[in-house]
Formats: sequence, C-alpha cells, structure tokens
Amino acid sequence: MTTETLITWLIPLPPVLAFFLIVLFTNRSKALSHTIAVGGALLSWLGSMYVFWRALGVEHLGEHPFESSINWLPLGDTWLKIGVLVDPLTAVTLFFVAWTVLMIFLYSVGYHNYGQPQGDHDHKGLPPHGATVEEHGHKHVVPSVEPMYSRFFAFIGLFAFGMFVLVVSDNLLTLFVGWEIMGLCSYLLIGFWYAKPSARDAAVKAFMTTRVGDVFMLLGIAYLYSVTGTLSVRTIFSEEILHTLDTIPSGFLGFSTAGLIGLLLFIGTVGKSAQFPLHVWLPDAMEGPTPVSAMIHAATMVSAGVYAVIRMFPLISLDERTMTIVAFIGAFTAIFAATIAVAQNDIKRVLAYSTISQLGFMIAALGIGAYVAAVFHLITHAFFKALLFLGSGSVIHGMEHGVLHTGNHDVDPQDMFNMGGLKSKMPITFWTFLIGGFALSGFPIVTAGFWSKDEIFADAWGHGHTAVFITLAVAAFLTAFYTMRQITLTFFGEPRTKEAEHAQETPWTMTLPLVILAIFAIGYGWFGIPEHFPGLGGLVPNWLHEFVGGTLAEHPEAVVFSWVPLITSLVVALGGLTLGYFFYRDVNSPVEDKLQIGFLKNKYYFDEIYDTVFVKPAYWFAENIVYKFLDQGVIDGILHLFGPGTQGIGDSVRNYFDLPVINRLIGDGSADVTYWFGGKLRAIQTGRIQQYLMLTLIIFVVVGAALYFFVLA
Amino acid sequence: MTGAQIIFLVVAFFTLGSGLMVVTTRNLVHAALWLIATLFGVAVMFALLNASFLAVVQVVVYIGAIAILFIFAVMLTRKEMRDQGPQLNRNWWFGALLSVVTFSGLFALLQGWSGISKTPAVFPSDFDAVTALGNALVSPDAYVLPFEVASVLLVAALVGAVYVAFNRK
Amino acid sequence: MDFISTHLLSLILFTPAVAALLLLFMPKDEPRLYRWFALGASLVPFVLSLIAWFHFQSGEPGFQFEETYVWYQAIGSSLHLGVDGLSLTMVLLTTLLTPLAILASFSITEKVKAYMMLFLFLEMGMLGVFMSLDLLVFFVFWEVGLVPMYFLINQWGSANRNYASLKFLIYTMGGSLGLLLAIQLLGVLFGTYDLITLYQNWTSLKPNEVLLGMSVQTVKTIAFWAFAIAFAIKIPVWPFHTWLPDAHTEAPTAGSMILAGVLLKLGAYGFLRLILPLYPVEAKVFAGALALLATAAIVFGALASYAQTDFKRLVAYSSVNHMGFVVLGIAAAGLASGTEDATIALNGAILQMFNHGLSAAGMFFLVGVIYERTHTRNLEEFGGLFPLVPVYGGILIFTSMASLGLPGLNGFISEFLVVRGTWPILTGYTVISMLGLLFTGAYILKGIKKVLHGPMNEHWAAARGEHRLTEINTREILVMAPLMVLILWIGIYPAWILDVINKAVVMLF
Amino acid sequence: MVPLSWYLIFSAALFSIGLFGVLSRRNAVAILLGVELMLNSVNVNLAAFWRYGDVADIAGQVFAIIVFAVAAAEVSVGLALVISVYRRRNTVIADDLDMMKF
Repeated sequence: MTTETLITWLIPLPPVLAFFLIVLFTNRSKALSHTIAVGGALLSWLGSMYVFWRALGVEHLGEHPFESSINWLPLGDTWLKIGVLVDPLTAVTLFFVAWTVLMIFLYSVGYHNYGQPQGDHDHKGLPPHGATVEEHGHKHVVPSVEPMYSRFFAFIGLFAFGMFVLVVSDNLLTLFVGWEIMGLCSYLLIGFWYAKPSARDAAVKAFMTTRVGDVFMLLGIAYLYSVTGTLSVRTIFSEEILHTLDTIPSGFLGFSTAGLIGLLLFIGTVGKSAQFPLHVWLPDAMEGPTPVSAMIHAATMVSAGVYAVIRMFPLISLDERTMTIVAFIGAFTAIFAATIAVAQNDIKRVLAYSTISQLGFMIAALGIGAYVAAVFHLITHAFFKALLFLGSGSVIHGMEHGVLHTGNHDVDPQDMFNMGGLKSKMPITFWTFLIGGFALSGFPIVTAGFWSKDEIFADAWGHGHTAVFITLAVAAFLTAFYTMRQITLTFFGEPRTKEAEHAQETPWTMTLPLVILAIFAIGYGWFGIPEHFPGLGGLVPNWLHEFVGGTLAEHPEAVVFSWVPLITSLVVALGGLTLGYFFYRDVNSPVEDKLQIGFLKNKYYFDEIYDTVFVKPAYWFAENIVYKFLDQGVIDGILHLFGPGTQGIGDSVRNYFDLPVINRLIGDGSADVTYWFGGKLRAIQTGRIQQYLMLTLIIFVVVGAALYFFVLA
Repeated sequence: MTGAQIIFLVVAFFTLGSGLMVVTTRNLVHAALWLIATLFGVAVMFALLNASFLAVVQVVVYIGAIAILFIFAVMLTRKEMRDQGPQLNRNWWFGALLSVVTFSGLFALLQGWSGISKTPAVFPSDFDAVTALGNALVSPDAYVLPFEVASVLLVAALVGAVYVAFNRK
Repeated sequence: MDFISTHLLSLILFTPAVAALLLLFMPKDEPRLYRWFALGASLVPFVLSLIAWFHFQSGEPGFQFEETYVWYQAIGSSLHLGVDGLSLTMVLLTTLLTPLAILASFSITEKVKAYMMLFLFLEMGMLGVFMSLDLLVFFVFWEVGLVPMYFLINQWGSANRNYASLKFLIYTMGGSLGLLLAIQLLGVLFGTYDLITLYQNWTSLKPNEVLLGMSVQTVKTIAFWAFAIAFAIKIPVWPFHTWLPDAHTEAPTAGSMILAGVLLKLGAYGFLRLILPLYPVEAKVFAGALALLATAAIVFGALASYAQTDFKRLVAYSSVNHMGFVVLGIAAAGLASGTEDATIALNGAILQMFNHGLSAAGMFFLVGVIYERTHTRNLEEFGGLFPLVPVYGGILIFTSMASLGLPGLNGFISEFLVVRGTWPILTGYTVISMLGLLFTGAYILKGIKKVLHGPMNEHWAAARGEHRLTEINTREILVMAPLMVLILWIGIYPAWILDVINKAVVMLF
Repeated sequence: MVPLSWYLIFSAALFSIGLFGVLSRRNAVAILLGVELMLNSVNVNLAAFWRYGDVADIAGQVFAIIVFAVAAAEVSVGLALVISVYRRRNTVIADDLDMMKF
C-alpha cells in the first residue's frame, strides 16, 4: 500500500469520526462540535488535495491508477473485495467535493448563528426565532443560535463521509454504501427541522423517491455481480468482460446484458439526481437548512447520481438503446425543470429546479457520449451551484435579520417578491451571487459555466444529436432567463418591503466561502477551453480533456470546432439574461408577473398526480386489501373458522354421543342399575347377624351343591 | 358289637342329647350346665381316641374355665334371661332346616368317601403321644411358631376383653 | 477446564434450566435477587458460547463439540449434541439475546420469579433445537420452547393476550403435528433418529423402492410438506403469518424480543438443517412455490406493516417482511443447490437470520421502552417526541435504519447477498420482492415520522407522574448498546461472522 | 373297633346341633354356647383323623390344641362384648342389636 492509497483510505474517515465524537461525546458543546466537524472536513480536504496533487503528477493515470483493495465478504470460494481507486475521474471529483464540503462546513457555522444568544422561544426541531437582547438600555431582537447546532454538524459530517466513500470506492458496492448513507443523511437533514410537518413530509418524500431508484440500482448491482462475478470497476471494464456483457442478451425487451444493467443503474441515478420522473423530491428538499440544500444539490448527493453514471459510462455506453433513453431523460428533464423554474417565487426553489435542469444537461451529455463534457459540467456546476445556494442562504439570512428587526414574522424571507434592492445592503453576497448566476447562465468567456455548457453543445452538434442540441439550447435560454429574473427580483430595484430595507450583510464565515467558491466558478472553466476555440484556444492547454479523458480506455477524441454551437450558446445566454433583466426590472409583485401560470407554478401538478396515482392507492391497498382484507379477513377468517369448526365438532360429539351414549346410557345407566338393585337388596340388610349367617349358609349350600353336581360329578 | 363300640354309642347319645338340651333349654343356666355335660362327653370321646392329653385339656380348659365363664356371663346378664318371650327367634324353623340339611349333606359326603371304613392305626412300639405332642409344640422344626402365635392371640384376647368389658363409669 | 471443554454444549444447554430450578428454591418476595440471578445465569451460556465460538474450527467439515448420551435406547434416540457454523451462529444469537431480554425485563414487577424461570426454560428450549443432532430430541426441544412463551404472553402480555397466546400456541402446535409424524416416519424406517445417519440413509433411498405401501417419491413428498409447513408456520411464511402480529404485539417486551430474535429463526433453521439436506429433490421441485410464498411475505408483509397504526404491530409485520428474504434465499438454494449463486443466497439468508435477530429485538425493545412510559402504542397519539427523548430518538433512528437495510449497517449485507444470490436463479421473484424492499422504507419512515417527527404532541410534554415521558435510562441503553455495536460491526466488517457461515454453507450444501 | 365313620357322624351331628343353636337362639350368650358346640365337634374330628391316620404325625392334636386357644380367646372376647353391650343397651337379644344395617 503506497502513501497515496493509504491517504485515500483515510480521506472519508475524519468526517465520520467527527460524527461519532459529536453524537457520543461533545453534543453539549457547540464550539467543540463545530471545531471537530470543520476540523474533520479540513483533514479530508488536506487528504484530497494531497491525493489530487499526486495524481496530477502521474502519467497515464487512467492506466495506472492508485488502487488498493482488501477482502471483505467471503462468498463461496472467493472473496468480494472492496477498496479504493484514484483515477482521473476520482481525482477531479475529489477536488471539487473536498472544496465544496469544506466551504459548506465553514458556512454552516455562520448560518446557524454561532455566537448568538439562545432564542427566547426556540424549540428543538424548529428554525430559531430570534432572541431579545438588551443593549444600551433598549431591547432589540437579534438572530438566535440553532437549538440543535451540534446535531447539524454531526449530520453533515456523516454526509461528507458518504460522499467521500462514494468517490474513492473502486467498486459498486461501497459506492452504493456511500450512496445510501447520503440518502439517510439527506433524510435527516431535510427533516432537520422535524417539527415542521412540511419538513417532515419532505424528508420522507426524498427518502422514498430516491429509494425507488435505489432499489433498481441494487438489482443492477446484483445483476452485474452475478454475471461478472466482480464488482470492482476496473475489472468490469476489462475488455473481455465488457465484451461478454455486450454480447449476452438479457432476455428483456431485446436489451443486451450491459444495456439492462446500465438501465437499472441509471434508474438509481434518476432517483438520486432527481431526473424526470423521480424529480419531485428535490424542490421539497428545500425545507432543510440552506447549507443542506447546497450539500445535497451541489456538492454531493445529486452529483453522486451523475458521478455514478459517469463511472459506469463504459458499461452503459455499450447499448445504444440505453444511451438513447439516458439522453432522452436528460434532455427532457433539462427543459422540463427549466420551465417550472421560471414560475417559482421562492429563491431556493428556483435554484432547486435549475439544479434538476442542469443535471439533465449532464445526463443528456452522457447520453450522447460526451463523457468529458459531462464531467466538466459536473465540476463547474458543483462550484457555481454551491455558490448560488450558499448565496441564497446568505440572502435569506440577511432577510431574516430584517424580519427580526421589524418583528413581522408573516413576511416570508425566502419569497423573492419580498426582496429587492439588496445589492447595496449585501454587496459581497450580491457580487458572488451574480458570478454564480452568470456561470449558471453560461455568460460567455469569463464564467466556467460557459465553457462546460459550450462543450456539451459542441458535442451534441458535433455528433449529430440535433434533437438533443435544440432541446438543450432552449433549456439553456430558459436558464439564463430565470437566473436573471432571480437576480433582478432579489438585488436590483428598490426594497419592496421594510424587511428588505433592514437586511444586513452576513458574517465572514458565510461570505468567505462565497468568495472562494466564486473564484472557482470563474477560474475552473479555464482548464477546459477547447483547443480550437477561436482566439482563446491553446492559450491555456485543455488540461481537463486530456486528464479526464484518460480515465477511459479509448481516449475520447476532442470534437471538431464548429460555429453553430458557439453562436447558439452565446445567443441563448446573453439573450436570456437580457430578456430576464428587462422583463422583471419593473415587476414588483406576483400579480404583475406574466409567467405566474398555474400549470407551471404547480410543477405540472406532478406531486398531486403521484399522490393520487401512487401514494394514496398504495396506502389504500396496504391497509384495505393486504391488511384488512387478506390478513384480517381471509387468512384470519379461515383461522377463525377453525375455532367454531372444532367447537362444532366437539359440540356434536358431546351432544350426540358423549351425553346420550356415554353419560346417559353407560355412565348413568350403570349407576341406575346399581341403585335399583341396591334399593331392592337393602331389604336383606337387616343388621341381624343370624339372618346373615343363614344367608351365607344357604348360598354356601347352593353353591356347594351346584359345584358338586355340575363340576365334580 | 364290641365293648368299645357300646361305650362309644352310649357316650355319643349322651353327648348329643345334652348338646340338644344346650340349644333348646329355656333357662340359660341350665343350658350352661348341659354344655358342661356335653363337653364332658367330648372328653370321653378324646379318651376313646387315645388322645389322653386332649381329654385332660378338655376337662381342665373347657369345663374348668370356659364353661364357668359362661355361667358367670349368664349370671351377670340374667335379668333378661328370665322367661321373657321365646328363647328361639322367629326363623328357628329355618335354622333347624338348615341344620338338618347341613347334617344330611355331610352324611351324604361321608357316604361317598372311600376312607370312611378305615381302622385305627397301630401305635409304634416306643411311641408316646404326649411326648410327641410336647416335642412338636416346642420344636422349631414343627409347630413352635403357630403355638407362639396362639399365645399372642390369647394375650390379645385377654387385653381386648378387659378393655371391652371395662366399666368406664 | 477439561470438563468444560468436553461438555461445552451440554453446559450451555442446561445451565439455564438448572438456574431456573435453583430460582425455584429462592426465598419469597425478593424480585431484585431473582432478576440479578437470572441475568447472571443467562450470562454463563453466553460466555460459554463465546468460548465455543473462539474454539470453533470453521474450516473443519462435520459437527464439532459433539456429545452423545443415552436417552431412549429402545427406539434408537439419543441426546446427541453438536454444532457447525450454521447452528453455532444461532446459538450465539440466542445466548446473546437472552441476557439482554432478561435485562430488558427488569421492569417487570409481577410474579418475577415465575417470569425469570420461564425465560430460562425458554432459552434452554431454543438452544436445544439448535444443538440437537437427533430428530426426536430436536422435536422435544422444539415443543419445549412453546410452553414458556405461551405463558409469557398469557400472563404478562397486554390487553388481547388470551387470544394471541392461544393463537400462537395452537397454530404452532398444529404445525408440529405434521413434523412429529414425519419424524416418526423417518424413525420407523431407519430405526434411528440420529441426524447424521439419516442424512446418508434417507437421501440414498432409491426412488423405485416401496415404503409403507407407497412409492418412495410419495413418502418423501408427504414428509417434505409436513416438515415444510411446520417450519413455514414458525418463520412465518405468508400466508401462515397471522399469528405473528398478534403474538408479538401482545407479548411483553422481552418476549417479543425473543420471539422475533430467536423463535422465528427456529423455522428457518429447520429449513436449513433438515429440509435442504434431507429433501434436495423435493426442495428443488417445490422451490418455486416456496419462492412465491416468500415473495408474498416480503411484499405483503411490508404493505401490511405500512398500513398499521399500532407501533408494535408495525414492527411485528416487519418481521414477516424480513424473514421473507431468508425464505427467498432458501428457496433459491433449494432450486440451484451447489452453485455459487446458491451459496451466496444461503450466506445471505443465514446472515439475515442473525441480523434480523439483532435489529428486530432492538426494535421491539424500543417500542417497549416508549410503551412503558406512555402506555399506548398508537402511532397517532405520539408525534414530535424527539425533543423530549433525544437519546431514545437517536437510538430508534439507528435501529430503524438497520431494519430498513441501510448500507453500512448489518441488514444491508444480508439483503444484498440474498438478492445477489437469488437474482440469477429466481429473477422474477427477486424483482417483485424489490417492491417489498421499497415499502420497507415506507413503513420504517412512517414509524419514525409518527413517533419522533412532526409538531410535538403537547400531551406528553405536559404529562406528569406515571405517564411522564422520561428519557431512556441507563439500563435500557445497556440493553441496546451490544445490539447497536453488533449492528454496526457486522455492517462495516461482516467477514468475522460471514466467514464461519460461508464455510459451513460450502461444506453443507 | 369303632369305625371312623361313627366318629365323623357324631361330629357332624354335634356340629349341626351347634349350628342350630347359633342360628336360632335369641340370646347372645346362647349363641356363643352354640359356637362352643361347633368348635368341639371340630376337635373331635381332628382327633379322629389323627387316630385313624398316621399317628406319628401329631399335627391333628396340635391343631386341636390351637383350636382350644382360639376358643378360649373367642369366648373371653365374646362374653366381654356381651357384657359391654348389656351395660349400654340393657339387652342381650341378638335381634335387638340390629344397628348395623342400611
């Protein structure tokens, strides 16, 4: 085991140790808890950076990755091995995961109001409501610290552990372990304020919806394992195994084995990355505290879904039909979610739908075979989406400050129509948010989002996937449009409420992560500028393509430069932004917003449809058919027939045999006969001894005579 | 008819006659006295049978002890005895009939038995019946155990009689 | 030391019974003494079985620590004890859970002496089933386990205990009838009840021979079903499962722990020890039917659990769901015995037995903890209790997740192995059973949601006195701690136990 | 010599007479008298069989001795009972002592 692999093994451990330490020992001390958690994240970050740095120095890392494995499960004569693997894909993922995780940990300290007094009426399981402090003789309300502060850090520690496990695993099983641990943590974190019924339901919904996908994924893993006898990624991607998988038909709708396994695994991703039709949980997941949203949507869970597909790309790409499905789902989700995002007023929900939409971009990119583009977009998206979520959290935090100041708790600090003019109140937040938003929209040249998105367009165009290209272009236009709508409504113009007037910039623990992420949201794009890009191509080598492309056995060819996707990308980004600004510059209330269409606002009524079609019937079926009808009705009914049945048999035996025959005839009968004889014979019981003697003699004589004549004679 | 036979017949008829008187006499004292006569007759019978020891014991134990005991008992309960009502119960005729039947039955049985006409055995030369009897009664090889049991029985009877007849008032 | 090593199994087996008899002669009205004594007495077999575990040579074929005593010579039955990897795992589970259950029943205040005695006898019955290598002795212990359980439910249970205990007893007894007959059949045919001999003689019968006026085929089929139904009732396999929710719900907390933790395993153990080795042909023929029932148990068990409003009943139905995976694994192994897939499926099934023992016992105990305080099990009456009982809440979530099969905890390993093993053999059933896995999540989350999450039910916050909702106490945490440690340990590094199971499975089947 | 049959017939007659006494007399003492007659007849029988059988075997006489002992015991207890009953019930009539019935 080399130093690199040893450190890779150790990367996931600090956060989980932090989790156990906080849960078991330090949960009463807030300072100790967050120190341990942030310290854990920092250690993992250090480890990740070291491994990343070492990985950069290795030539042909794709062929000679850092790897190490141990025996884990004895099965028959063989062992199922688990281990770690650092190939280029892992390295770059580790890089962005470590950074975002660390930033989010740090940000959480400020977001949960560390250092503020305890709330007046704060209740565990509910967001803090603020505390009254007396200063200079007059009372005023300040934000209060989160009552379950330590618990939050424990949970995100576990979450980070899950993500690191997933990234460094060399096999699908531990990947799935990390995957599910994150599922649990997202459940716990979305339901962090569990006393809110909406948060509680959202948590269950998130867990259950993703579990639909997980169950299929588990099947896929089992299938893959039974066909290949291994779960180790590198072994599966060896040529002969891939060939076997490709040639054996699965017997299901004409898919090859590889196709069906790929499809099953992909369904897992659909759940985890909130792709259509399992996208419904993600917007509801906004019930969690904002850093959670950032964790889930940017750094970890949803990325994990895409990461899994990227990991399994060599397998999935074997079957054309699976690829088509993947591309279709991705592209459809991209545009579908974008249309919904246009009509949302909650600052976090807009971002949630934009996440779904961007994940759709990546999935679509994979579906058309644009491996590097998908990875590129995954990384840049992680940075700028984390930035946006943290930024929105900062905005909300500032708004809450205003709410506490005015004391009007009816004002929703997340509703964008309650904001406005925050540009001057919260300058750092504004600028970083602007960067994040532009990156999301694909603002040309300077932002990372532009380069990654452009590469997807180029690939789609270059490989002739016109339908996907057009769909994604429209989605990108909508993205730019709603992003600008969000920025305009939030930061520009005049404050629309008193609360917005009293909004305040947030503490350094929150703004520092924003700044750092903003740097990445711009700078990371420069590592992936296509070589043939006019003007800029070649200034900075296209390191990303070289490096990440090395993961695959067949190094993907860089797509030939074409003006069509570039111009499209420029037009949709700039057009969307401009339109968004002018459209919403003067809109001050939802009534004036022309796009508040019920159909969009209610997300195409998917929640309601699922509720009516799946959830309610399932419960009805479970309760009425399975439990009440089958178990209590039929089965117990049959069982209960045994009672009366045996009773009936017993009764008839008793009534028609025991009582009349045994009791009456034989039992009572013999007694009656004896009684009757006794009654008759008692007359000879005179008590007179001589009579007894006579009787004795008579009998003696009679018996004697009888014996004499009949026996002796 | 030999002399022994004549003696036997005389004694037999005397004995039976007095026996009949025992069971028929109204006066119980008389009955007890007739019993003595009967017992005496039986003693003679023993003598006739060369059972000299038995004859002596008959006289000593039966006549000397038992018969006297009867006379005492009769005296102690004599208030009842004197002429009150019949001395025989209502079923006396049936008792008589049974007695006759018993006698006839026994007679008939004896008639059919082959050893009925046996003659008395001849005594061995140096045989002394009394010595033999004495030896038999105390010899562990013979009858010492029944003999001892009989003695225990007598003691028990003695204690029992005292207990039963004791006047607790 | 020499005595201990040569009589290890009989010491493990009879220590509880001896302790129970000693308990009988203890002075009156000393509940503390009874409790501590029973706890101490149940720890002895645990320590001894740990010794057995560490001295066990997992690579050796056949049975180990064998002991034979004359028992009933006239009919060829003897007290033959022995363990292999399969039964040793179950023995360990039993001896581990019993002290915990006794510790959990320290809150019992009525008739403590009788309660503890019954518990110790119960332990002996269960251990006897796992250890005996003689069919008649096996049956005797099988029935011995029923009686204490009947009384535990009937005397210390909750409201509907009469119905539940009677249903439990009669149902299981009904199943045992066929078992007894089939055992008799084997005994009469071969003049011995010794399992090792029977393994050879019974399977080597030629199909065209005639036994008792019927063909061997018919006899074997009848005997197979007699065995299978008896064990299916015990596991329980759908549709023989309805005694379970009643019995589990009405039993006292520790009773439910043992019922779910060990008693259900007896049925599955019967399948593994008797049916698969004795009836390989029939198991193959009827594996489809068994798999169908197992799938029904998984899916319907999960759905029925989802429909419950009674917390304990919810957990009880989860047992049906989880044990379904055990049966599914067994069915797959029956269909394709000898293949690597079958080995994996059996590994999963046996590990699932152990794991379910841990998590179900924990779940029932946790339900008991909250029931003792609130005197209700109705999910609608709870709500938002997390702030009142944070430690309890944490433990409940942890144990629930183990039950749900969260990767990283023990349930996942076994479920994955079962799914992996059955997939190539019984693909269709595996796919359908995934529906059950999905609803496992639904009901577990429903339980957590209704108890811990949501707006706090102010009733409990304000309750005082007997109904006051207090935090889980040290004794109760002590009960949970070993379970939680094992759950996590197996989840992270299952090889220590799976290695023993795997070697046993490879040699047995 | 006297034939054995004579002794036996004598003994049978004496026995029957005693039996009549036992069956027919009302007085309890008289019944006991009858019993004595019967016992004596038996003794005669025993002695006769000894004399006419194997004289060396003394069993007949031994048996007679034991009968004596039994007779003595019987009489003593019997008369004691009669006296006891007489004290309590003031009667010795056997028919009046009929409490031992249903």
